Amino acid sequence: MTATDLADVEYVVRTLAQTAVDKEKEFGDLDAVVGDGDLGYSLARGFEKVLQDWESFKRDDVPTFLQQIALAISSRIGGTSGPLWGTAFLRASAAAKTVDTIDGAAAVSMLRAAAEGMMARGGASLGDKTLLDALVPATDELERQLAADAGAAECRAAFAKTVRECADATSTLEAKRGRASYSGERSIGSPDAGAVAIAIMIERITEGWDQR
Amino acid sequence: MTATDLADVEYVVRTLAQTAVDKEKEFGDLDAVVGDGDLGYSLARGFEKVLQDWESFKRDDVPTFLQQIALAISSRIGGTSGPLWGTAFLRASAAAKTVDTIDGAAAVSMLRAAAEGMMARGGASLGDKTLLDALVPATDELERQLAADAGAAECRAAFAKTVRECADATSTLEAKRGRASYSGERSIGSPDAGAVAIAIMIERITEGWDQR
Amino acid sequence: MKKFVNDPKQFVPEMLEGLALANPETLKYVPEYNLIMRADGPDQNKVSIVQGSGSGHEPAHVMIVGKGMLDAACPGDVFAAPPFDYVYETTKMMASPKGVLLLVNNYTGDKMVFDMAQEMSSAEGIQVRTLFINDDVSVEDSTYTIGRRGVAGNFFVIKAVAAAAERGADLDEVIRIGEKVNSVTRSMGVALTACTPPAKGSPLFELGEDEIEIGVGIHGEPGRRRAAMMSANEIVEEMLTPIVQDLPFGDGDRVALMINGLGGTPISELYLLYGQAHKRLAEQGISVGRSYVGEYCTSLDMAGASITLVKLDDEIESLLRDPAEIPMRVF
Amino acid sequence: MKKFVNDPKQFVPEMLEGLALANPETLKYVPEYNLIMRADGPDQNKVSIVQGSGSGHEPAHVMIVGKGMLDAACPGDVFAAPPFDYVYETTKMMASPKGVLLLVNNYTGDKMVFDMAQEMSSAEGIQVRTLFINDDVSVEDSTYTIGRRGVAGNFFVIKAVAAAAERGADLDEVIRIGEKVNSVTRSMGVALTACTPPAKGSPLFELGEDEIEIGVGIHGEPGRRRAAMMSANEIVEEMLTPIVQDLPFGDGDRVALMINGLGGTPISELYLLYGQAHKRLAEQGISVGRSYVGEYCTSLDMAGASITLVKLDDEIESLLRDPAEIPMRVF
Ligand SMILES: Nc1ncnc2c1ncn2[C@@H]1O[C@H](COP(=O)(O)OP(=O)(O)O)[C@@H](O)[C@H]1O
Ligand SMILES: Nc1ncnc2c1ncn2[C@@H]1O[C@H](COP(=O)(O)OP(=O)(O)O)[C@@H](O)[C@H]1O
Ligand SMILES: [Mg+2]
Ligand SMILES: [Mg+2]
Ligand SMILES: [Mg+2]
Ligand SMILES: [Mg+2]
Repeated sequence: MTATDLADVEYVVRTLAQTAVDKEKEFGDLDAVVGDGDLGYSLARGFEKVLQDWESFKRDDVPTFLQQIALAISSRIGGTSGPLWGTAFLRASAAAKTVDTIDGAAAVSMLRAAAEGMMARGGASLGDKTLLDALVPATDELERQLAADAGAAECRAAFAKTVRECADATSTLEAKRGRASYSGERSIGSPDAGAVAIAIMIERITEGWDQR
Repeated sequence: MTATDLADVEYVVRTLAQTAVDKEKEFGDLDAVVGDGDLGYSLARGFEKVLQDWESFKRDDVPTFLQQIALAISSRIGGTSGPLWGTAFLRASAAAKTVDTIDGAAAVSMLRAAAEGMMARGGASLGDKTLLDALVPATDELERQLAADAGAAECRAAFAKTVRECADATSTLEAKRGRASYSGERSIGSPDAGAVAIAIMIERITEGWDQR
Repeated sequence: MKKFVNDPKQFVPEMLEGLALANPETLKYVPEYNLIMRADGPDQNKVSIVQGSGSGHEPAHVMIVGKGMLDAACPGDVFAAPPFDYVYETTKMMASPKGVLLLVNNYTGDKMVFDMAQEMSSAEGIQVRTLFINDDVSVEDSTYTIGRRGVAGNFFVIKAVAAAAERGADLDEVIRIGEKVNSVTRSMGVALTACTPPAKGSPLFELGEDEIEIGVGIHGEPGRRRAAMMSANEIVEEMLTPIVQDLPFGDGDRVALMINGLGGTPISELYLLYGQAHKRLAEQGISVGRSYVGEYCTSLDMAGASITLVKLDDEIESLLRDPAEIPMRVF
Repeated sequence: MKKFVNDPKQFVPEMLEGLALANPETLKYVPEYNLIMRADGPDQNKVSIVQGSGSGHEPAHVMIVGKGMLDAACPGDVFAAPPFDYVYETTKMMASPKGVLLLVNNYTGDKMVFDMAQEMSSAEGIQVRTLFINDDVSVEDSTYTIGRRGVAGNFFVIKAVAAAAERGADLDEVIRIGEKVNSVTRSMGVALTACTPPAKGSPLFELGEDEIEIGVGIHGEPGRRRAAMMSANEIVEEMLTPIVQDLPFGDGDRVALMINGLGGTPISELYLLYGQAHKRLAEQGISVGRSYVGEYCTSLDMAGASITLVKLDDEIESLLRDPAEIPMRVF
C-alpha cells in the first residue's frame, strides 16, 4: 500500500465529513419530509467529530485510519445512523486489510463490505428505501465499468451518476426501515433522505477529485 | 340497681336508635348544609346495628348493657361519630358502675361522663359548634332542676327544652370541629347538625316517656 | 378516571387479597378486619407492633408487615380511618404477654379510633399503648389534624421500634425508642398533581396546569401555599429548608435522608431529587448516614415527593440497620 | 409538564449522580459514559453482566446494579439507545478473563449499537457475547423492533444469568441459562395513560379519556389495539390470555408471576391485579412459585401495568432464589 492510497482515502473521508457539516440543514429537511428530520443533525455531529480529531488519527495504514473514523463517527451519532455509518467504515477497514493497494477493485470490495455491513447491522434489504438502494447499484455499476476497462475518470462519473439516479428513484419505494417507515405509504413520492445525502456526498467527491 | 333501671335505660337507648334510623334523611340534610352530609348515614348504620342485635345484648346490669351498645355503634360508624358516640356510651357505662340506682343524679353523672368522654376523644371545647353545645348546658339545667327538687316530668321537660334551645342557638357559632369546620365562617347562620340531632332524639324520649 | 379497579368498594379488600396471595408463607389476611398479619404471629415473646391508618398510602402499611417490621396492619378504606372494631379486634388478636404498641399517624379520625381501642383493650387487661407520629413540618393544625400530621417519617419509627421489639425490649423501652425517633424526624412534601380516589373517580382537589402545592398532606390536604411550577432544585430547597430549620439539623449532624414518592412520580425523578438534597445537606455540614429513595408512604397516584430527615445517633442507626423481611422483594 | 427536573438534557446524568450519592459504598458512577458499575467491579473471577438500554425505565437497569445482579449498566438518554462509545468503553472497562455478557432488550437501535460493540470489542480480544431479550407477546415486528420487543421479563434473565455468573459459571453456561430463561418468559402490558418525556414536555402519544392501549410498548409504542376502559379483572384477562396461550403455559406448570407497574400506577392497584391473575392461573392449574409485584421496568410516568410469566424448573427457581444486593432498600 502506498502513501498515495492513504491520501486518496483521506480526501474521500474529508469530503464526506465536510459535506455532512455543510449540508446539515439540507439533509435534515430531506429527512423531515417523511422521517423525523434528524439525519442532518446526526451526520453533522458525527462528521464534525471527525474533522475536530482529524490531526490526531493514526495514519499507519488505511485500515487503521478507517477504523478510527468508524469509532469517531459512531461515538457521536445516536439513533440509526451512528451504528450504520460506523459499521460501514469498520467493514471498509476490514476489507482494506485484505488488499495491497487501494485501486478500483479495492474500492469496489470496500464499498461492498460497507454495504453488506450496513445490511447486517440494520436488517434492511434492497428495496426497503434506504441509502443502500443508491449505494449498492452504484457499486455494481462501478464494478461493471472496471470490468469494461473504463478509465478512472469515467468510472467515477458513472458511479456518481448511478448513485444520484438511484437515489432519486427511491421516490417510488415505500420506506421499510428507520423512522421514515412509520409513515408507511405516505413515504412514497419523495426520495429517501439517506440515499440523497449519499448521492450529494459522492457528487462532491467526484467533482473535487482533480483538485484533491 | 333494679330491673326498672335497666328497662328505663333500654327505653332510652331504643328510642335513640329508632330515631336515628327514622331520621336518617333529615340528619343527613342537616349535615349537608355546611358539613359533608354523612351524619344521617353514619348514625343510622350504627344504631341499625343496635336494633339488629337488640335481643342478643347481655342484660346483667346497666353498665354491661351500655358497654355492648358502645361496641355495636362504633364498629359500624366510620369518621367522627363512631368513636364519639361509642365513647359516650362507654363512659356512661363506667359512670353507671359507680351508682346503685339510675336516678336523676345518676343520669346527670352519666350524661356528664359521656360529654367529658366526647370532649377528651374529639378535643372539642364548648363553643366549637358541636353536639356538646346542646348536651352540656342541658345537663347543667337537669342538675339545677334536681337540686331545686323538681319532679321527674318537670326535669325531663326542662332538659328537652334546653337541649332544643341550645341546639338552635348553635346557629350563631362558627364550627371548629368535624367536617363542618372546613366551611369556616360559612358555618355561621345554620345550626350544628349533631346538636339538632341530639335535640330531636331527646324530644322523642321525653314525648314517649309515659308510654314506655 | 382510569385505574385498575373493579368495584371501588372492593378496592381495598381486593388489594389485600392480592397481597396475601403473593405472600402465602409470610402473611395472613383476615378479611373481616382488613387485617394483614404475620403468618407466624403474634410472637408471644415480643411486643407486637401494629399500625393502623387509612388505605391509599401503600406500601404503607400493609406491605411492610413482616419479621423486623410490623406484626400487623389494619387499614381502613381509602383515606378513611379504620372502623373501631378493626382496631379493637386486631389489638386483641395481636395481644402478647409483652404487650401491644399501636402506631398511628396523627390524624383526628385515626386518633379517636385508636385512643378508644386502647381504652377498651386496656379495660380487658391487654397491655396496650399508643404512639402518635407527627413528623410533618408543613403545617400545625390542619384539615384532618390537631397538631402536626404524620407522614412518611413513620417508617423510621416503625423500623426502630420493630427492631427493638425483635431484640426483646419491653413495652416501655419500645415506647421510649419510638418517641425518641419521632422527636428527631421531620418531613415535608410537595404535590405536582392531585390524586384520584377510586370511589370518587375524579381528582380530590384542583391544581392548575402550572401550579404545585408546597407542604401538601398525604390525603391531598392543603399545605403552606400554592406556588408556580419551579425547577427540581428549587423544590428541594422549598422542602429542605423548613425541615432543616425545624429540628434544627446542623453542622456535624449525621442523618437518614428519605426521598419518598407520592405514587405517580417515577423513581428516576426521586433519585434526581436525592442528589440535590444530599449535596445541599453536605454544604451545611450534614452528612447522610443512610439513604432511602422510593415509594414508602404514598397518596394514591399523586405526582409528588416528600423529604424526610432523621437525626441519627448510634442507637437509632443500629436499629435501622437491623434486617427486615417484608413483601417488597429485592429481586 | 410538571416533573422534578432541572435542565431536561441533564435529567439522566442528574439521576445517575443521585443514585451514586445514595449508594456510595456499592456503586460507582462514570459520567463520561452514563456508566453505573459495582464499586468493587469488575470481578476478575466471574463473567461480567452488563445491560444497556434507554433511560426512562427505572429501576431498570441502573438501579439493579449490585452483587448478584448487574455488574454495570450504561443507559442512553430517555428512550434512546446508548451511544456506541458508552457501550464500547463500558465493555472494555468490565472486561474480565471469564468474559462479558451484554444483555439487551430487542430494539433495533439498541441491537445495532450492541452488535457493533460486540464486534469491535471481540476484535480487540475481549471475550464478549450479546443476548437479546424478547419476552413481549403483544406484537411481532413493531415500531422500534424487528421481532418481538424485550420488556420487564428481562429481570428474570438478568437475575438468572447473574446468579449463575456469581456461582462461577463460564460464559457459554451463562448464555445457555440466559437463552433458556428468555425462551420461557412471556409478557404483555396495558397503558392507561401516555408518558411524558422530560425533554418533550408533553405526552408522547394521545390516549382518550376513556381509552386504553392493550399491548403497549415501554416507550409508548402502539400494541394490539385501542380499547375502551374496562374493569381490572377484564384487563387481567386481556393480558393473561395471550401470555398463557403463547408459550403455552398449562395445567401443572409452576411459574414466576410478575405484575410490573409502568411508573404512574400505585402499588395498591398492582396487588389488586396480582390477586386476579393468581386466581385465574390457579383455575387453569398453573401455580405461582414466585411472585413479584412492584415497579421493575417502567415507562416514565405512564399509568399502566404489565404481566410477566416465567415457566419455572428447579434450575431457574434456584437461580431466582439466590441473594442480590441492589439499591432498592427493603427498609
Ligand atoms: N435499517 C436501516 N438500514 C440501512 N439504512 C437505514 C436503516 N434505517 C435508516 N436507514 C437510512 O438512514 C436514513 C435515516 O437516518 P437517521 O435519520 O439518522 O435515522 P432515523 O430513521 O432513526 O431517524 C434513512 O433515510 C435511510 O437511508
Ligand atoms: N371533635 C368533635 N367533638 C365533638 N363533636 C363533634 C366533633 N366533630 C364533630 N362533632 C359532631 O358530630 C357532628 C358531625 O358528625 P359526622 O357527620 O358523623 O362527622 P364528620 O364531621 O366527620 O362528617 C357535628 O355536627 C358535631 O355535632
Ligand atoms: Mg431519528
Ligand atoms: Mg431520521
Ligand atoms: Mg358529617
Ligand atoms: Mg364525614
